[in-house]
Amino acid sequence: MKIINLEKRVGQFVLQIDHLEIEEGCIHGLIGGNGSGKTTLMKLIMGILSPDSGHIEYEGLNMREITMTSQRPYLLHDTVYENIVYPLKIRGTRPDREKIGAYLESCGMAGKERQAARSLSSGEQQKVSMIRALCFHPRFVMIDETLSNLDPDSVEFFEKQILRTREIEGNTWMLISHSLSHIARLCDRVHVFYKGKVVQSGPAREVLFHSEVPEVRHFLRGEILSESAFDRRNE
Amino acid sequence: MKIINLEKRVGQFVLQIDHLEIEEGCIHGLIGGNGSGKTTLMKLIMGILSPDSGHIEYEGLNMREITMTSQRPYLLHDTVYENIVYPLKIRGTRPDREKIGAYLESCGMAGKERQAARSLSSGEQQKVSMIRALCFHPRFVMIDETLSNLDPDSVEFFEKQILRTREIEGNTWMLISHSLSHIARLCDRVHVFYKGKVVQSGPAREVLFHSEVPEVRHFLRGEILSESAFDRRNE
Amino acid sequence: MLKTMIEEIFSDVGVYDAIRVTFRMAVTSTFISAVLGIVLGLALERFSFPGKRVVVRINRTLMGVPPVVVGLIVYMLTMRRGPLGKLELLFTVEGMILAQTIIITPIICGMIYTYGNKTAPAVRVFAKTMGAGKLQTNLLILREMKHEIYFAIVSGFGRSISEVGAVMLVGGNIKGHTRTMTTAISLLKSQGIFTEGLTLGILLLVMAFLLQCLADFFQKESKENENY
Amino acid sequence: MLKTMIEEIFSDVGVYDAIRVTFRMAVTSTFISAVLGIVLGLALERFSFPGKRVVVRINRTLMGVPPVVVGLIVYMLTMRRGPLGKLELLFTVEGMILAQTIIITPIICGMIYTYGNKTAPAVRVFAKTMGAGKLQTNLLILREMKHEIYFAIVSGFGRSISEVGAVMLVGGNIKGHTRTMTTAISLLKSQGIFTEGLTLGILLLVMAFLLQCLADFFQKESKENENY
Amino acid sequence: GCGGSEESKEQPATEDAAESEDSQDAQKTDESKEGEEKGQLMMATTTSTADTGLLDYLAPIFQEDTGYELLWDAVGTGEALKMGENGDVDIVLVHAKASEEQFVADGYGVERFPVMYNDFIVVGPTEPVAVTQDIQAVFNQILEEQLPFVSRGDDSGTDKKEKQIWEDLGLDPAADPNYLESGQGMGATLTMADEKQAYCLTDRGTYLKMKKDADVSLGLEIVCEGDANLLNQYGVIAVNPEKYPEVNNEAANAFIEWICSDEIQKLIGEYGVEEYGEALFVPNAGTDA
Ligand SMILES: Nc1ncnc2c1ncn2[C@@H]1O[C@H](COP(=O)(O)OP(=O)(O)OP(=O)(O)O)[C@@H](O)[C@H]1O
Ligand SMILES: Nc1ncnc2c1ncn2[C@@H]1O[C@H](COP(=O)(O)OP(=O)(O)OP(=O)(O)O)[C@@H](O)[C@H]1O
Ligand SMILES: [Mg+2]
Ligand SMILES: [Mg+2]
Repeated sequence: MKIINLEKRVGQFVLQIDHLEIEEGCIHGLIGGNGSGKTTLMKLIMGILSPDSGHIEYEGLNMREITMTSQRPYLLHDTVYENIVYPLKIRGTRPDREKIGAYLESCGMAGKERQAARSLSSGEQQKVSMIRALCFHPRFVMIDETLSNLDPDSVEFFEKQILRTREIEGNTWMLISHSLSHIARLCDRVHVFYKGKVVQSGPAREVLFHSEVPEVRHFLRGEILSESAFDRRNE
Repeated sequence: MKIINLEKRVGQFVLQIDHLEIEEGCIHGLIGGNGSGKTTLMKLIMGILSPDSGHIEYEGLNMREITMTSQRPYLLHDTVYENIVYPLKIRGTRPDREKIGAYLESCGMAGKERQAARSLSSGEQQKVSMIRALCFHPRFVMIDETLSNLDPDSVEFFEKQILRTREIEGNTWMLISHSLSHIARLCDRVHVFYKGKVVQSGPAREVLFHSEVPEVRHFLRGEILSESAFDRRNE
Repeated sequence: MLKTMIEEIFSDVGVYDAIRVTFRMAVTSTFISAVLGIVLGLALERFSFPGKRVVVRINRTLMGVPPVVVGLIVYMLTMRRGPLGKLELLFTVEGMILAQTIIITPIICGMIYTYGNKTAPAVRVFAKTMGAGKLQTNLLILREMKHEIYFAIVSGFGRSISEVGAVMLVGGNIKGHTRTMTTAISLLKSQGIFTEGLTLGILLLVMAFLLQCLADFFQKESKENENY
Repeated sequence: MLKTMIEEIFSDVGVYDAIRVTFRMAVTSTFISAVLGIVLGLALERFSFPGKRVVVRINRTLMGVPPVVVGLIVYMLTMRRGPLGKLELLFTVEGMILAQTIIITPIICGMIYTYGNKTAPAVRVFAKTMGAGKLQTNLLILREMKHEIYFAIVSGFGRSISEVGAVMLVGGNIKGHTRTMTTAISLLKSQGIFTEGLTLGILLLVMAFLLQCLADFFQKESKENENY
Repeated sequence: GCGGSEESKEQPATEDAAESEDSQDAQKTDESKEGEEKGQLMMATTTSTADTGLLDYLAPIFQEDTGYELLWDAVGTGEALKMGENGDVDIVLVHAKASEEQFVADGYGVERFPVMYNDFIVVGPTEPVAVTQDIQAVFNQILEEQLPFVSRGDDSGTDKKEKQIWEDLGLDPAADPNYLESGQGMGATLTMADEKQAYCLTDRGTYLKMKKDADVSLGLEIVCEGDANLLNQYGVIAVNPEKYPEVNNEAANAFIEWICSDEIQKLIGEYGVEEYGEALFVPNAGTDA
């Protein structure tokens, strides 16, 4: 996917991206300050917003194969199970009840299939939204902070799932997170946002550990990441 | 504040706390898996839920002096400024326009006073909700994950603010966070939740680094905290 | 049994027929208005266009259109010399349904628009992320607004069974044919037979209540327990 | 100028007085119903008690109470020999306002209850975290529901100006005193003066529209731009 | 009504042949079914004919006799004539002679036939107006003493009559501040007059019916009756088929012929005697009233 000369104004804010390449089959991390435009870019890709100028080249990707989980996931006024199977239902696919049960169990929500989704705790709601996105095998998945606020076991489970599906299906992932350790554990490429612009975009190692861009350096200073731990991650 | 024999059932879930002491003037951290009952406890303290049995001893604390920021903060259909001054207005206090401006600037939201609060990015919304809680000087503040999903600069700013007000006003704080580094940086005492029960409750160092409780050890295994960094925090 | 009892009490106004006509008219016109109102209301919420605010205001003004006026308009349309004269709708239940539909559609449309403003945008965004098509998106919006839609329909139905001005004019209050319970009440009233009119009114309300209990049974308005 | 023009067109039904009476009645009864309806609707939303579902259903049934029936009830209460006969409300605008209030209150109450179900619980939780008192909490709920409340009031007002059944019976359509625009239209209709009735109806709608434009001016229904 | 009567003879015959063994009851049902198939007669009439129950009483007899089903819309005289003018009804039965003649003159109606009359009376409290036959005395007193008076003010037959009387007497009712216009039908106007303890000009039929049937018994008494000025003539007019070919002219003619027949005229003269102690209408078909 290529983003070319994209410009979008919302209120006072302007998102402006001259050129951004989103390689297929990679896990991309978007980082940057609050209000720097990360979610706005995802919405543009998702077609929720339309750009003022410029365009996005989907390169054969069908809009139905793209999905996005939101920072505040929208849950249907229905049970957990109905929420998870919704994207399958509208595709006429038969849901695999057992697999969904297994997913729920793996992230500590065993037996909650029939609970009203909106009565779940907020972390549990995020998990439902993640499982919903995993179940229908989209080719391009955008995760907007849905992995934060989860307990460590669940984070581990979903990270494994993301890596596994990418392996098997070769699909593309795009994550927003303010936890740099998430980003460091998962991403192949990282794109750093600053006030509506992408100030750096490149391989994770380069951006996270060897950046020369002052905004990026300032942003990363908060959390001390260990490059040696990063090296070990693919073992 | 003391919590005595508290029991609350919501749906299938039961929160049961035999005895929990919340020392005044301390920063308390609540950690535990998703759906383990952290938010439910806060709601009980806030009086949003009422216990099925047992009670909470507020020890002279007026309900108007307690506040809580939510995981999904409720923002009025109004500007950022109106949102922040609401608790002041209902107390008949004159808001300090400059101070609010300074707060906003410190967390990267300079000049957004008049923007519609609900049009902010989700991180910015959390900041508004934090500033709103800081501005009216409550004696007991509960922060339910509102510090996650903020950029590093803002996290630093709010952490400093929390420590500073505690110093000056001697008020009590209670934080929920899934980021153990937050907890380690701020909290004096930590309470660990597991399936509706508090499995350990004690000084931060003891719980985070020397716990013997299997559930706590399992929970903490995900993130490797450095005790030496913890030692340095009060310097 | 009940039938004969009712007939005995209100023998001279043709009550049994009136009940039949009332519910036939109310159910049909509510159904048509619900379909039109929901489609128009959602479309109005969905699309932005110049003059939209004026359209919304006109919609809201039409919610208060006097039934007599609608009655007059429909009369003038459906009379033999009128443009729709060929359809022979005057003094028929179909004509009454037409008038009622004109009255109720703006009500349902206005309510759906107002509710939709709060609910639909988020659902639409969600549907997009799920890859739902246009039809599926709209079905999902209906599903997520089901309580509000049910309420709008109940309101429309209430308006429909209670109306008298338009129905009287277009239907003609013809005994056994176009007499409804409300026009029967009007007739009883004009004859000074107040208590019988009142009894008939209460009968109407009781039946509306029972119908609603029935509808509620399928609707299962479970108190949502959201975790804020 | 306009006044004399209008009077000339509709000289024989006393149009100018009818306009005055219509708006006096509609504004007053809508105001009273709004206050009652909002208080009752929010209270119904707030408190749980056994039989609440039935109360909600009764409320919804009463939204469809035929005006003629309300007219009959108020008539029988306020007539000379009725229990409220001493108040001399029959054939007065005050009596009409009473009848209208009975009709409109359930409508506003039902709408506020339905909207409130979606909005109020979250606001109430928030108000608690802010340390707001009971009154402040309720004011905040009103503020957060202002678009919906406005819509409910517009609906009630629309119902109020368009009503004819109850007003005719209780007010008596007395020229210059209790004749409203709708009862005047009815009268014109019964005289076979259809086009004039229609013109008066359109005049009524135009005035309702203008009134709404005025209200909208203060209401500033800015399209919320939420960031989902 | 030639075509119509041919049909009515033909069809029962076929039915009889097919189901000759049917009982008396069944035949009766069949016949009434026949009537429905034969067609409907749509009438616009005034509220008084409906409110007195006369049409409820006559309609089944009409159907039995001619096979047509009689449907009616009871509205104000003005509205009834308007419906005739628009060709939406087949026949009108009203009481406003001048308007009726105009209706015929304008070509909307074929011919006006007088059917029956009842009389107008003035009702009200017997204090201070004394019971009399002199309408002039009553109206004079009302105006002089500014007594409450409820007029229909709806341009109906009754209303026109009342206005006419005031005018004939050279009086202007507007001078009485207690003179009200109710803008409603006779029944509602009577109730209002009762409520307000006011005087009121009404037709006798509605008054008798209200006095007997209304829940709130009328406290109004007759204060003036029998003045030659107070006759209330009903006329029936078929809507002109030349103007509106769609109207059911056969049925209309059948109705006129039927209602003017001696037999039915007699029935009209008897209607109400049993219930109210006096007839509500006096038949006078064939006269030039
Ligand atoms: N109304 C309800 N009906 C049924 N179950 C409920 C309801 N409200 C809460 N629960 C359950 O109560 C449990 C505790 O919820 P709570 O919000 O306290 O969790 P939490 O510890 O704050 O979790 P998180 O870290 O995800 O925010 C959850 O399992 C949730 O599913
Ligand atoms: N409808 C709107 N009106 C005005 N400003 C808007 C609107 N929508 C978004 N914005 C602004 O656009 C900017 C970018 O928002 P966006 O949601 O993309 O941020 P983000 O990078 O996802 O931040 P976060 O980390 O807080 O989620 C924000 O400053 C926000 O205030
Ligand atoms: Mg975002
Ligand atoms: Mg929680």
